[in-house]
Amino acid sequence: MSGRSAGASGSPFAPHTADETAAMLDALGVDDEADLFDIPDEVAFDGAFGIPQRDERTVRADLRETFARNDDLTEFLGRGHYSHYVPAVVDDLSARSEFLTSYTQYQPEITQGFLQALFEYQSILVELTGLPIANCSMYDAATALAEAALLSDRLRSTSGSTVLVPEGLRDGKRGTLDSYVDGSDLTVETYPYVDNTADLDAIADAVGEDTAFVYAETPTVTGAIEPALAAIGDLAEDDDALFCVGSDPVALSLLEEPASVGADVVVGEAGALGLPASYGMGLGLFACTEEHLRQVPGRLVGKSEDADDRRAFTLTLQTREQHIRKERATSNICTNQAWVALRAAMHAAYLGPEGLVDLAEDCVRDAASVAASLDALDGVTAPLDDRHHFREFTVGVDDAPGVAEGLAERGFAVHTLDDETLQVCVTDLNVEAADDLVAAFAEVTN
Amino acid sequence: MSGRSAGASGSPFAPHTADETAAMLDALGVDDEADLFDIPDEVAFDGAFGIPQRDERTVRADLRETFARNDDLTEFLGRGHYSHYVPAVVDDLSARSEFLTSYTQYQPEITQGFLQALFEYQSILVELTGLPIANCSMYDAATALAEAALLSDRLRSTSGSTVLVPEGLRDGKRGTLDSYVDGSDLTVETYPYVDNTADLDAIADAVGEDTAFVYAETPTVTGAIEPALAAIGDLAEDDDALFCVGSDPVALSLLEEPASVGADVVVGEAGALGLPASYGMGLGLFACTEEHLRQVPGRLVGKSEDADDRRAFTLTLQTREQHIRKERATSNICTNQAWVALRAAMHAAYLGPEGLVDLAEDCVRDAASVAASLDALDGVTAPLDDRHHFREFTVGVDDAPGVAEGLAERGFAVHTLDDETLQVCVTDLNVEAADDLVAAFAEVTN
Amino acid sequence: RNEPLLSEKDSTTVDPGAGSALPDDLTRDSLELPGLSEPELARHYTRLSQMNWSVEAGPYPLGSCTMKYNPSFADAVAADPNAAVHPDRDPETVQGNLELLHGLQEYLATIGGMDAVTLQPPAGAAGEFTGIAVAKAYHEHHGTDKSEVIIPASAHGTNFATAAMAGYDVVELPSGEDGRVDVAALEAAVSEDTAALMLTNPNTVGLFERNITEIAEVVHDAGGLLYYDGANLNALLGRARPGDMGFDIMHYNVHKTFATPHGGGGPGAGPVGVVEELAPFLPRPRVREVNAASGGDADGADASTAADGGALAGHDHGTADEAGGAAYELFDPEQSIGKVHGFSGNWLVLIRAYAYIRRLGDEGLLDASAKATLNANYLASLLDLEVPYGPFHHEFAATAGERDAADVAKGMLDYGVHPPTTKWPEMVPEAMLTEPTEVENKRSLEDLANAFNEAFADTDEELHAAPSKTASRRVDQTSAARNPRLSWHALEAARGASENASGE
Amino acid sequence: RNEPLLSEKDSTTVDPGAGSALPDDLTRDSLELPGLSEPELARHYTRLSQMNWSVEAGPYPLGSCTMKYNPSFADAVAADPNAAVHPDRDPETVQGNLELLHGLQEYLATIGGMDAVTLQPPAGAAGEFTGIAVAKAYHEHHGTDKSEVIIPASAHGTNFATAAMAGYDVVELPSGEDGRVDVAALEAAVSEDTAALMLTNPNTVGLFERNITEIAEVVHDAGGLLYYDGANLNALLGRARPGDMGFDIMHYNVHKTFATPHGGGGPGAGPVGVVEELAPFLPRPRVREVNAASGGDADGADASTAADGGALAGHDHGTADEAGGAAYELFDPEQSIGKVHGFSGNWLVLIRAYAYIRRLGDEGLLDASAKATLNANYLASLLDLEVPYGPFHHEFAATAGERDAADVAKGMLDYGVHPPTTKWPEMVPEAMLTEPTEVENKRSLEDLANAFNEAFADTDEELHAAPSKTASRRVDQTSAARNPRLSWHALEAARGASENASGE
Repeated sequence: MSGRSAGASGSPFAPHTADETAAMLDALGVDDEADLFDIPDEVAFDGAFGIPQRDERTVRADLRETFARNDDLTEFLGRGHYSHYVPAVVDDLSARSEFLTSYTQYQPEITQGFLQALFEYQSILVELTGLPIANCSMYDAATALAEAALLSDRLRSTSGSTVLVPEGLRDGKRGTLDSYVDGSDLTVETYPYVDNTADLDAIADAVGEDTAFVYAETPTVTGAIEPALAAIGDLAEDDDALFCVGSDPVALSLLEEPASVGADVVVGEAGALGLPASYGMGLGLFACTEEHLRQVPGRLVGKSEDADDRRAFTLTLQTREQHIRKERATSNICTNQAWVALRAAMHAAYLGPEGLVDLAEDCVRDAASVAASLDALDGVTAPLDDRHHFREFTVGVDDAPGVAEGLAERGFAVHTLDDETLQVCVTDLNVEAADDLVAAFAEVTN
Repeated sequence: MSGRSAGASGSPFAPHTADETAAMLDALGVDDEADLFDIPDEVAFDGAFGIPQRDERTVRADLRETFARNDDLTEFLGRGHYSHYVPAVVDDLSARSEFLTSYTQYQPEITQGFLQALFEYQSILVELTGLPIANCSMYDAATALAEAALLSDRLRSTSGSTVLVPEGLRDGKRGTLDSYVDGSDLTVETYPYVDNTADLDAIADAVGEDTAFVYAETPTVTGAIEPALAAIGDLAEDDDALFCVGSDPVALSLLEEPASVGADVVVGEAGALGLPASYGMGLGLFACTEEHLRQVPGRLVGKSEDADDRRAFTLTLQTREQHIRKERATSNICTNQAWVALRAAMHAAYLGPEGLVDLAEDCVRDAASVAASLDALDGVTAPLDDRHHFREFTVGVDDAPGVAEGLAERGFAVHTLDDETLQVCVTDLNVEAADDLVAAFAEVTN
Repeated sequence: RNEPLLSEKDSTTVDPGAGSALPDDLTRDSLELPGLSEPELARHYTRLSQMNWSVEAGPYPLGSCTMKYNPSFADAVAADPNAAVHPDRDPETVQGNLELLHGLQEYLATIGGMDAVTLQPPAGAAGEFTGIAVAKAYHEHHGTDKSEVIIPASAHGTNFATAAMAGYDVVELPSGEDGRVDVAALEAAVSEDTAALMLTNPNTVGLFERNITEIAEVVHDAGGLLYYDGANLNALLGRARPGDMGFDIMHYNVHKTFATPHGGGGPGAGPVGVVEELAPFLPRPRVREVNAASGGDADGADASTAADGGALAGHDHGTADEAGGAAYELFDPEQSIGKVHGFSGNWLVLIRAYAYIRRLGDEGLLDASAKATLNANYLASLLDLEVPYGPFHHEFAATAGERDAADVAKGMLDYGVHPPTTKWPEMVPEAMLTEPTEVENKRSLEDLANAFNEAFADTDEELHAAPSKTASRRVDQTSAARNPRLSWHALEAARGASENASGE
Repeated sequence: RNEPLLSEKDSTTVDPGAGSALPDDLTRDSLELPGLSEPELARHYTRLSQMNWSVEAGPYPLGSCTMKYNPSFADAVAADPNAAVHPDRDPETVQGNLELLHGLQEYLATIGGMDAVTLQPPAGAAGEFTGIAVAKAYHEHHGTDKSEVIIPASAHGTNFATAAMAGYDVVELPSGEDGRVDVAALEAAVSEDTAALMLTNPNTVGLFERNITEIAEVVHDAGGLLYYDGANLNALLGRARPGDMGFDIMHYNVHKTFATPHGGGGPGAGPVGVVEELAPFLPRPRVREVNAASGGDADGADASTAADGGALAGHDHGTADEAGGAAYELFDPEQSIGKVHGFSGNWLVLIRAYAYIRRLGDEGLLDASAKATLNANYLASLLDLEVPYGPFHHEFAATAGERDAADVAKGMLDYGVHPPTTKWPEMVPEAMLTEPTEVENKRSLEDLANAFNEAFADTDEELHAAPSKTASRRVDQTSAARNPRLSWHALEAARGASENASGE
């Protein structure tokens, strides 16, 4: 089959007819497009990558086959990548080409729609975090945390250079943080957890004049709700360190807002709203106090007025950004996760505050209930701490890798933390299969 | 989970908050919506259908499970319902809510987009049929044929009352035709096929003064290309009968245009473009000569001008239609298949004339090639006639139901026509599996 | 700015016969059509879409058209590739499809209070035709010769056209003074020639026919059948069922009641429900459970089980499936009228209707009629236009009085809303038939009322000049009809002619 | 007309702690957010979308942003539910994902002439950061202390910001008179402190750095590495490869070169390719075939097979899969710099890039650069504006001369096109950096040229008043920055304050 897009030779997305191409070449006085290229012979390439052209149907069929090669497991996985059911209307609306195929809003007069959507996203995060400033997004929770640490390095108010983070921090976050601070004056140190949340005494010992940044998570990577945030915040404040809280918008719908426990910055994974499971793709939440406005990394949308004095939105405070400030920019970030932020805002507005709180409350109740069911099994302890949990919790068994393998054979994926510890994450997407999971645990641990 | 749409009690698509409802009831001076209903007790219903409310995720999951209950067979099926690969861009563009959730274009000033798209659809069919008038769609090929027959009943030029159709006409078409003519003065008679196309001598015998309408198909229901269309047209013309040709837009891209063989009306299944396999859902093609313009059933879009004398489109000649002419309308049709017509036009424009002709040519060559491969098998004859074929052809075997069952066990669906005849339809969507089909035939017939 | 036609963007002529495997006399010599690259195609249709109103653009209060919001999830369900099968598949291999069709038959039967349902009619008008054909077959089967169908003057045009298509004479029934059927007039109209009375209830001005039981008696006593036009069923969901009112036949408009998208004109679906004694006349085939086959009159049996309620909650899987056999099968009703569609109707639409009913359940269906009626009454209360009759259910016909209703509608366009149906029904002078449906909220109704009132207050001069803020300004209908130009070929020919004329 | 904010449509306050299973001290007291029904939500975002430009609306000739048409089929591929898995899945259970990632690593390696590729960086700037971090790790591993990165003045702002983030001092290299790198100036700038030269080629005014081999020699001789900014790779597809020019490190902007949608700002993906000796420093983990694990330096081996070409046509399935074992596995490069993203980057974007490359193949990739370059040159030839330098490849910087480039851009808005990038690069006064890409055709380029020329011919007064046909008229940037209002809370507070003020 041919047709202009379906089988024309060359790029199916270059709309030139042969006649048009000829007329254009003629107008330029050249015989061939190749004549327009000014590439010295010694670096010229012959175009032979060895990649065959395929029609779109073949590509789709091939990739369907490729993805079908993934095993079909019911996932009880979390540890930083969470997904909840995303209503179909979010897919439909966010797929509108006006959103999906638009660029950054450099011409606000014809991009008011996206600008307003991002302003609304910022506002939703302001409400959830309690902090007055939220940017348009970072890449993910890890890069948001790393940028928050770098922010502390830029502040005159913090004289220190130590970044204090939990020792159990997820590797992806810790690794990214390490990479980002490598070019700064900061060094990363850790504080221990007791009973799966922060060891307050240890933090008190660790925080000092040299501390620039203290980071605490709630829920933690194992799902424990951190009970001592305010105390950690006080410790940070005492030494003029920036206090940064990590969370996500679903948890923040129910939990104490970080501003009220003294957070200067909130980071986290906002893709818990709006994003389906996507192999780790995320949406970096970044919010902070007014004081640090001029040091915020990434884009900000502000309200303004147009020539008719009507409300209009625009990217603002761009002098912080790389395309203006170059090496003195607050970050090198340019492309961010705007479209994911759009989806998160849609999802939040669909749920509304009642829906968000209900969803969050289910994350508490379902985790507790599944943990209790597992704990009732011989040879299984859940949770392994005395905390309240959000979505997930740790599970003690004799042979964790063996149990995980047995569960996989029965169609379930869980985290294996060490030889005796598993982790299970319960959400609206898998809770119906929780009884089956418990039954599988019973079989495997018997 | 709740949220205004997700879990509000009542209709998830009624946006009223409790406060708003209360204020509205108050304004109307009633306590409850039930008070607004003026339904006598003796016919009142208590609302208990016994259908539980489900959240959207559950409905989607349930129906995914339901459809998964269909067996996964590679279909070599045609006989009036054809599908070709529909490019993804057609899905995306036709799913835009401005198209999908709009109504009939009763206010042309705010529906120019759909009107133009339908005007373009009409134009594409005008080119394909060679006839100057094409309507915005009928329901499907069967209802288009039936409406064409009724058209002949309304014409003063045709004095007869006999509708002449092939005896092998597909049951769905014949049955619909019978239903439609039941209220008219028409009676349906048939002419035989020889070698799977029209028996010209028999038509010559059958056509007479009493004939109002002669119908011929190309390709026929068994895929044979009718070689004698012009002769049939002449016979019809000799007795002032309306000559109607049945086809589809892919076939018409390659085959002689019906106008040139004397067709007064062309009907058929235009869903061969733009529609995926959809369990028989269709798009009725209806085109005719200028002479019958005022007798056309269904909607027509015409070009006009707006108050600024700019080009504008509008539904036109509505005095033919039921909402104006009531019992003297040319048909009772109101809702048609506009959105499917939109998709067909998109698909045609995507392919362009080269693409359409290539696709049509493949329908000829692939059918011939698969027939030849089957014919080479012992105990298999294909095709069972001496015609050229389009997409499909008949296959002779000893035990057709047994072979069909054997093929089904091997993952293939074909038509069983009688104890010794199968039918196989080859398109771009199954041609890659044709070798496997032939191999399965070889196994089953061995 | 206008969007160029496809043919103005590209026009390519090919010779299809050249190089074809077919002999020359079977192929055409020339094909001239536009061919666009994907980027061009995307821009063309995106631009066209931007010149089109939709439910997601704002209120669409077309009276009697019931334009409700079409939920996204139903589109997602209909796009399931496993549902995309050929209609000639062996029923044993498409049990999923049959399960859905069977479930929808049951849902519709219980919602309408009917005993048996066909899903084959591809639109409301096709449903009417099917229903009247069933009535006709029923009368013929019983050897009674009927020639007339009675239709109230305020009925939809399709009712009249349908009756005529089915070969009946139409007897038009004038409206009573209260806007309802005048029972005395009906008594005068019925006779042994009466095949059926076609009625919609609530009627076209939103009034419930309070005398429906009496009306049914009059028609039935004369040997006629009572046909329910489902156009206004949204107003009654869960509150009254046509079957309980004495109707023998009804059609359902799935886009009006079950929120399937109207697609700019279609596709729709017009399932037809009937009482038990008419079930044998329904189009072939229908779907039933395999174990129901042995039960004599399976149709009635199915549906009355359904009406019990209990079966509906759990009819997900046929029971025979466990053993690997088929749970559902197709069957031809004994005295079937035959076919009204080449296959099984508009499948992709039926899927959505089923999904919608499952989503809403009893609670949602009942609330839909509640809010549709609340909205209509609230909106009417806000209008400066006079609204005769009332109180209403789901819709009302305001009158533009001295003003031209169509002009007021054009004026409304400039206020960013879609106007109501105009100049119909004729019983209300300069009618503006308005149906907000349940999907508008208080604020949206107030905005809509404002558009009504502002346009109504405009001068005639202003209205004649309206609209001015739309993609096109007032479109000349007369020119379009007087000089029909129905394809780009016609535009080309007209251009050629005018060039020739000016050249001479 | 403005669309109200979500918060103006609804604002609901709840007490999350009430009834919670959590103790009071862990829960918040109040949450005030909008909650919209689905119909309201659909209308809100549909309306917002109507106020937004996109590639499907028309030309988007932002120089150096390369806004190409994003094919629909790639979106369909990315929506495959089987691809929607959690990143912590055992690699053996997500072989499909690994197969795609491995295939994309190979494609990108061969297209760039690189030996090894990481897909982890979630955007171009993140890719730059990754690449410079790799360079830094490489130098540190070899015990050489480097402190500077050299960047041409005309480079993207991200280059400067990236070098600074990585802890390097920036040495800015002024442009030569011919718009290219001045080799003498480069020679003066390099030293033993030079960690890398960051370069894009063709450069920001569309000129190929003809002396690239010499440039590479200068940098390499000083012990520095050559970094390729992939922003302009679309111009070179199939015609020249950064690896062959002497570059050691490069990033790919998948939305610029492989047509992934930009989503109004993101997500993107910024894969990084390196030559063999830098492969051990790439972020962890990467993907390799299982049987490649035993081959010592797997990275180099993978990529050089890929570069042979033959492997690319048939790398669909790993061979070990037949036996039921895993064909692909994750591995950590030996001297890995660590992580640059919490997981594996922007998966949904990577899928699309892979699908696009498979769709186009050699033929399509080569044609993309051909038509992108043809289009830029043709468009430039139609402009009344002066275009310094040239002939160009994929983009050019016209100068607005005496006019303000930003004003001319605003004027263009009224002609229904998106204007080019303005006032950058600084080497061209009042620059209008224009890149039509290959997706525009002759007519579209002529329309675009017309918009340029018409706006350029407008008076300053007219331009200052522009735009007037857009959703908003000229937006006041100064007001936005001087008085930042960054949430609806801020608007509310401002309203409260002004009410208080007027009340006093």
